[in-house]
Amino acid sequence: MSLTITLTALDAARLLDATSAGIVLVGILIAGTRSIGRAVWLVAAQAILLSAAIAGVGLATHSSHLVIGSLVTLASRGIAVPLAIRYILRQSPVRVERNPYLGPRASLVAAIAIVFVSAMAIGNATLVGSVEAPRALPAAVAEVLTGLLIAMTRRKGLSIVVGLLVFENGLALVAFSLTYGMPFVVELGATFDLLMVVVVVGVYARRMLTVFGSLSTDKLRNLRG
Amino acid sequence: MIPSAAVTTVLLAALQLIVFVLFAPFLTATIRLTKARLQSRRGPGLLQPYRDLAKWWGKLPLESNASGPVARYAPPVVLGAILTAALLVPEATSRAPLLGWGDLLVVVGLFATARFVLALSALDAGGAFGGMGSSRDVAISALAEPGLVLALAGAALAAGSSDLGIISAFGIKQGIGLLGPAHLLAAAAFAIVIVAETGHHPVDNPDTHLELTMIHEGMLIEASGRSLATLVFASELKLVVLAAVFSAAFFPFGGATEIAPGPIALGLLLGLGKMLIVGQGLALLDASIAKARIMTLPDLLGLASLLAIAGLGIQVLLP
Amino acid sequence: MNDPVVAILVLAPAIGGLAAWRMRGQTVELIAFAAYVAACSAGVGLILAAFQTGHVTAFGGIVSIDALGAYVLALTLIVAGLALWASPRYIRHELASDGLRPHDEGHYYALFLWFMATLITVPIVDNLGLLWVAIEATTVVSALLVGINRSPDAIEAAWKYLILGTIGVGFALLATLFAYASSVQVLGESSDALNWTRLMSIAPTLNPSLLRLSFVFALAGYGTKIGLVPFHTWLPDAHSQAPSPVSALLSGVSLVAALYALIRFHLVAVAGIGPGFSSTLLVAFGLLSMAVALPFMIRQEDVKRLLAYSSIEHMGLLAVGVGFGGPLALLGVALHMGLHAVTKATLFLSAGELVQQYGSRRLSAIRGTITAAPVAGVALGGGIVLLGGLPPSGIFVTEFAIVVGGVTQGFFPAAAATALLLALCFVALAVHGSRIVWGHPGPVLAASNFDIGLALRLAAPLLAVAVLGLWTPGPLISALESIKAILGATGA
Amino acid sequence: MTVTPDSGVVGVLLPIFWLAAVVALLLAAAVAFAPRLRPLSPILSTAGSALALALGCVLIASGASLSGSAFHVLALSTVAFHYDGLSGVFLVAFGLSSAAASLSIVGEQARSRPEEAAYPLFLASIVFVLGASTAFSFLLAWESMALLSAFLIVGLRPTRAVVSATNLYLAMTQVATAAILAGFAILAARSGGQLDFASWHIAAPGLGPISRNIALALLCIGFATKAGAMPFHVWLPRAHPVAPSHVSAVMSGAMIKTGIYGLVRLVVDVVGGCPDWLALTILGIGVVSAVMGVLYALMQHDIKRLLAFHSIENIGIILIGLGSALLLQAHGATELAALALTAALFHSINHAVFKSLLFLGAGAVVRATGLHDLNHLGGLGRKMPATMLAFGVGAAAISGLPPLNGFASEWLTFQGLFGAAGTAGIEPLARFAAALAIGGLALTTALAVACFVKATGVTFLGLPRTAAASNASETTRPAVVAMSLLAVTCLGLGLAAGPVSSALRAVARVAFHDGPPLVTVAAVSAEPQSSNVAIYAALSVGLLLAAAIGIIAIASWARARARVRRVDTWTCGIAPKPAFQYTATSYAKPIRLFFRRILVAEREVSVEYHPGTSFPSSVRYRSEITLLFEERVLKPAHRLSLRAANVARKLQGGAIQLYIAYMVLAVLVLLWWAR
Repeated sequence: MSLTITLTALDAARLLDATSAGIVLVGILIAGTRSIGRAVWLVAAQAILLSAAIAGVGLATHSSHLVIGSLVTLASRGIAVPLAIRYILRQSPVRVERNPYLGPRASLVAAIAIVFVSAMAIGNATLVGSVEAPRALPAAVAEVLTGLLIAMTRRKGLSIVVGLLVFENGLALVAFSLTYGMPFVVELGATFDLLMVVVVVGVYARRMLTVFGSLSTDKLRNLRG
Repeated sequence: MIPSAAVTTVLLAALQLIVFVLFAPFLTATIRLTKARLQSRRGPGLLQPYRDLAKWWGKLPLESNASGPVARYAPPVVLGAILTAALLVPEATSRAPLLGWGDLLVVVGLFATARFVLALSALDAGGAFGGMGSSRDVAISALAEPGLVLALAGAALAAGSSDLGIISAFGIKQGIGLLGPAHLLAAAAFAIVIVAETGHHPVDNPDTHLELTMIHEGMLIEASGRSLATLVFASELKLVVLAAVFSAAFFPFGGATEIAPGPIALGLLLGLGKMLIVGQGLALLDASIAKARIMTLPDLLGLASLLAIAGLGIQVLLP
Repeated sequence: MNDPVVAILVLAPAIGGLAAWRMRGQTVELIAFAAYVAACSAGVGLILAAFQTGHVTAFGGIVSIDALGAYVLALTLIVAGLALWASPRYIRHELASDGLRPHDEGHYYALFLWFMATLITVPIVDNLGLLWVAIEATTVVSALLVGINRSPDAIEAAWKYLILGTIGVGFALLATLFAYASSVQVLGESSDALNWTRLMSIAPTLNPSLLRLSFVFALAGYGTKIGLVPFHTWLPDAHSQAPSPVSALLSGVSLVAALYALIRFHLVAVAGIGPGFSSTLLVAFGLLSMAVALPFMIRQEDVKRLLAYSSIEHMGLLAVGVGFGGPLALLGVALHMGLHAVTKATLFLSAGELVQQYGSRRLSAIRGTITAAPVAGVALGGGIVLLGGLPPSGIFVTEFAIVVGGVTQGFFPAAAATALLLALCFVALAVHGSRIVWGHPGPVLAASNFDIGLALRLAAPLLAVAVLGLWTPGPLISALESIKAILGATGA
Repeated sequence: MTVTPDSGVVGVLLPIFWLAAVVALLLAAAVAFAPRLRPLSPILSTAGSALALALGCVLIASGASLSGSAFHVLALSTVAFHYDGLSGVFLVAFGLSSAAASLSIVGEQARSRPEEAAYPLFLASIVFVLGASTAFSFLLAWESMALLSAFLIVGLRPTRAVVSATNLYLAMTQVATAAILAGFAILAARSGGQLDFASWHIAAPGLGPISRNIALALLCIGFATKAGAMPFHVWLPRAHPVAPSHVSAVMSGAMIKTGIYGLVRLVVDVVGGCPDWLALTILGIGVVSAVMGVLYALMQHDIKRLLAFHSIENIGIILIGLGSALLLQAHGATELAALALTAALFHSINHAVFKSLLFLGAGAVVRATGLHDLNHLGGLGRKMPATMLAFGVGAAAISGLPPLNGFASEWLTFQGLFGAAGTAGIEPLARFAAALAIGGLALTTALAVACFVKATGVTFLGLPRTAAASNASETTRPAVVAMSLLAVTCLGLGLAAGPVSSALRAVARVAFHDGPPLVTVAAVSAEPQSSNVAIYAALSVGLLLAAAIGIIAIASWARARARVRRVDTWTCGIAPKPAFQYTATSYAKPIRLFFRRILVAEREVSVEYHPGTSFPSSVRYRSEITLLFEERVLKPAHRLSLRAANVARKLQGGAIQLYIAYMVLAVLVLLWWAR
């Protein structure tokens, strides 16, 4: 091939650190936005950053399955999933998170707080990973928590899905920052599952629209006790 | 020569049977007489109860249309039970005539049998007064029973046996030292119980014939002829037996400890004397205080139980 | 070589599902049964082999079936069989009463078969990662089944199931990651670093803090699928809204499958850092689950929710039993898994029957079944009695074993609490049961036409449970013994 | 099966009796479903019960024991049994009551085939309970017994009241079983995981005080509930009246005794005694159950409910005996302890006899009139003389009147209390408590007399109060035979009190592990203190009493019979009406007033007048007493728990965000815990 990039493992680690920082930043922005559409694009951005990091490390360590993995991530998390969500979103009358349990500013603050907390918590935890990327794991945990925060505090079904996706990105980052990812089969399976989840979300989103006329979870309070 | 155990038993039993049977109406007579005198009446002669019994025994029996075999055969059972009890109580001697046949609980049990059958028979005729008397009688004896047993239990625990013979022998052996506070409390409790069990003031009026006030008499209201005689005699005998139990358990002094004519005669006289005293006490009560409302009886009879419990407490907790 | 057999086992239902998607009526039922029979025959072979040789492997170690796996596989096949047998009657009724739309029939059987395929995959894979994938797959497929009739409640239940299930299984992924990380430290980047057998072999050398994290997340993640409080919130919704045969499969098998996964992590944890940590957590969460299920069972208006909460209770009991450890309790756990699966499946099937006949789920409506719907009604009553562990029920034996075993392991307060909670939960269930059976019958929608098939598939499992309470056949004993050996491999 | 000591004929008899009994009962269950053989079922049940009775007698008389095991489930043996003298005692109680009960339904059909089949199985389950030798087999039989009895109560087509009664029964028995299970678990754990009573007994001395106390307390709660002792009695007066009479007879006569059996087996035999506090607690429970039981019984006018409360009373009496026995044994007074235990065992048998008799009598009355309410009965004696006679004997026996059996065992109970109050070794306060118990027992017997005069008199004597009562007719012949047999047994056990109690005493000594039994004297006799003796020569007293009664009866009626004149009952000159009679309610009124502090009674009197006049046309009087424990403790607790459940259900609020929050919170807590 014509173009040859040479990266040392250390550079890869730095790259990972950098990207994970970026991912955290995007996560905070997601927490802070009202518009679901923008949130979806930001999620896509996270995925792209992630895949970039994976690709970098893959090139650095000359492990082909990481490179392929990054492509898979890009295709699935970066492109397919956001497009699917957009598609669903376009059918829903309301595309803005009107009155969440936790307002945008508040959740912005909360997300930042989460980052600091997890940084402090993981920073001094004795978690001996095989990767020398000190910022990656805290960032990943922060993402996981941010995702959950979003899922917890939004009313619109799709906002919750967005939270779910952030959560998933966080998980992927954890996987990557701990061990440079899982065995390839598992990665594939996981990605496949994620896609399936999104498909099913689509199915039910449509049914909710037909039955309830909206994607608001306020309608989904009937089953109690 | 020392007679064999069986012979002694038979002789003593026969003696006690005869004495009690003959003495029972007399005791009642003395009570009536004293009561009359205290109420400044002349009152009937001492033989009146005997005449009554003879008269009823000779009369033609009447039975209610409603009543059946229960009413007819209850009186023999009542009297039979009390007669049997009579032979289990020491009187002239420190031992009961029927040595080793039964203890104070058996005596109490036989009384219960008599009461059960009598109360049952009172319901047979289907009248209002029988039910009234029966209902009140069982209720009152239910209140009296704990006092009765607890009082005797005090004596029994002191003697270390519930056998009346052993109790009275123990008492005789103790002599005057027997009369400790616990003992006297128990005796007082028992005295109250006697009043209730034999139907004297303030619990019941033995001479009333006003239906609404009757308790014991109410149960007899449908009885006639020999049944009436039997039942009346049974109640007279019951008083004698209770008095005997009282003296045997609490004031056994003078009872003959060895089987010989002299001591037995003495013990017999003393025993009858004690009974007369008990009788006079009852007469005094009848004359001096009025019959209490039935609703106040729990206080009186509860008092009996409390006295007995206090006695037991002293006996067990501060020996 | 086992590979083709395993392939049939998994692929038969998968392909059958594809074939069934667009079919209807007799044909689809035929396809489904054919697929089931194929998978079943393959499965039986593997199960027997696994129990005889103790261990069956295929596809170069990716697939490895030990006694425990074989047992769960057997349960899956049995319960799936019952549910599939019950499906035609159920679906026809739904179609007749417009509960389902015509083309849903094919979708139902297809999804059913795929659900079955995923469930089958769970106990046979050795790689914890693939195990996770399989379990996530069960969530996705069954979520579609839960909402197959488009009623608002069904959609709500399915939505919650999907979201909560995904989050939970996400935690399970973290668990897998930490396990992987810990083993990578020892083995380096090797493909079998996530294989359970491998992990067990190197467990003592693994990093304890990573193992602790791993188990905690496994508890949270697979606990969600098991229905351990407080991760259980989706369960009563999904199990009550799903079509009854699916409810049977969910309550009977998928919970056990998740428990199976959790047990694998528990065993690794025990082997790595000793029994104290994970056992305590299991006992605590098990008790919590039983305690929280109780009030919901006392006051309940929905018959299927009632059964769902009783499933939570029994999963709690199983967790407690696993936590106790020790020969007696583990033997009890092993048997209880199966008995609960069968009994609860039967209960859901009979409940579904009643729901269809009364046209309502409300306990206040389903009354006097002994006159109105004798077969299903009596089955429900009998099932409740058996589930409550009254003789002659095998569950009596297992509960006895778990409680006594627990005390002998030194868990007296926990075991006493378990006994009390079991009694109370049974009382709650029995009170509802007595009203169902003897209450004053309300309006009945469809008169119960006596169906011999129905009677058979409701009576046979209960009969089996009853027989197992008095006598255990030798082969089963040996099977349970080997399972106990695995469960107690490194336990107390 | 093995018999130890395998002594010739006994070694042959025991297994044969056992097998025959079990087979007969199982057959009885089977034939219930056979179309033509169905009538055989009660007969087979009778035979099985009789065989169990025989087995029990042989076990007591020979002192041998029969043990064996079969059917394993997991590692646990389903049927593992060891019948010894103690089992024998309760087998006798069971056999007497169930044989009579089964006999009484010969020629009748149960409400349905399943119930017909469940009845013999229920009997069999009791037989298994009484012999079970391992925790598992015991609980298996125990639970089967609970389930089958519940089914027999509820039947196939119950009313709402019956269902709720059954639910209450099931609920209490399940919780009780949980307690027993926990207690067993402790004993098993402390004996290295062994599950059989024998090894528990061996390990018992090693029990630490804490685990010993906890285990004993749990077991006592569990068994006391089954026995129906207060305050665990609530299920009993609801369940017994609604069951068919023959079932009530067995439940009251035999099933609740299994609770007593469990107490004796575990506390006395296996654990080998208990600390003072527990002995005194049992004594106290006994006194409370006895007194309150009979008081509540007095206030009832449903005949079967009345009898049910009397079961509580008699269980109380039995517990008094057991409690004093444990107290005495804890202080080394083994002779007296054995005596007190003898009292408990003897009374268990006696209660089985007369309570079954009374329930069968009540059943006959209900069958003849269709009425439960005493206030609607009356004058039945004329129509059903045999029933009246049998019922009367039973009533006299349960009231503890000599020379019948009830008196003998109560006499022994009294002796045990005297012993406990008089034994110097025991703490004064405990002795005082025993002394007080004497008063309680006396009160109980006196109240029992009142209650059964009421029950018998209002039912059988006087004038019939309703048409149904006046059209009654004598019950079926088998029932009459069964009741007469029981009545004879009452008298027989009463007169043979001496030998019987000696035999039971041997059993009691073995249960206490006191080595070889005493040489026994041919009279009920006790040694309140070793030097002195109290004796009740039952036979002699009985004969003397009979003689006295006979003579007087002949004297007063031999020639008078012909000349009796019949007149109306005296009612102040008006023609007597049934309404003039005392009813059950009015009969018990004085006692209700005397004990008004305890029986918080509410009464309502409603008078209707002839229009425009002040002459009453009808007066109705209703009075209900308050069952304190039920009203003041149980119902509030129930309401509270329901309310609590409602609050708890808010957890499942429906909002998915809330659910996610639960998960996150839990995970964070877990992480914090795991770090």
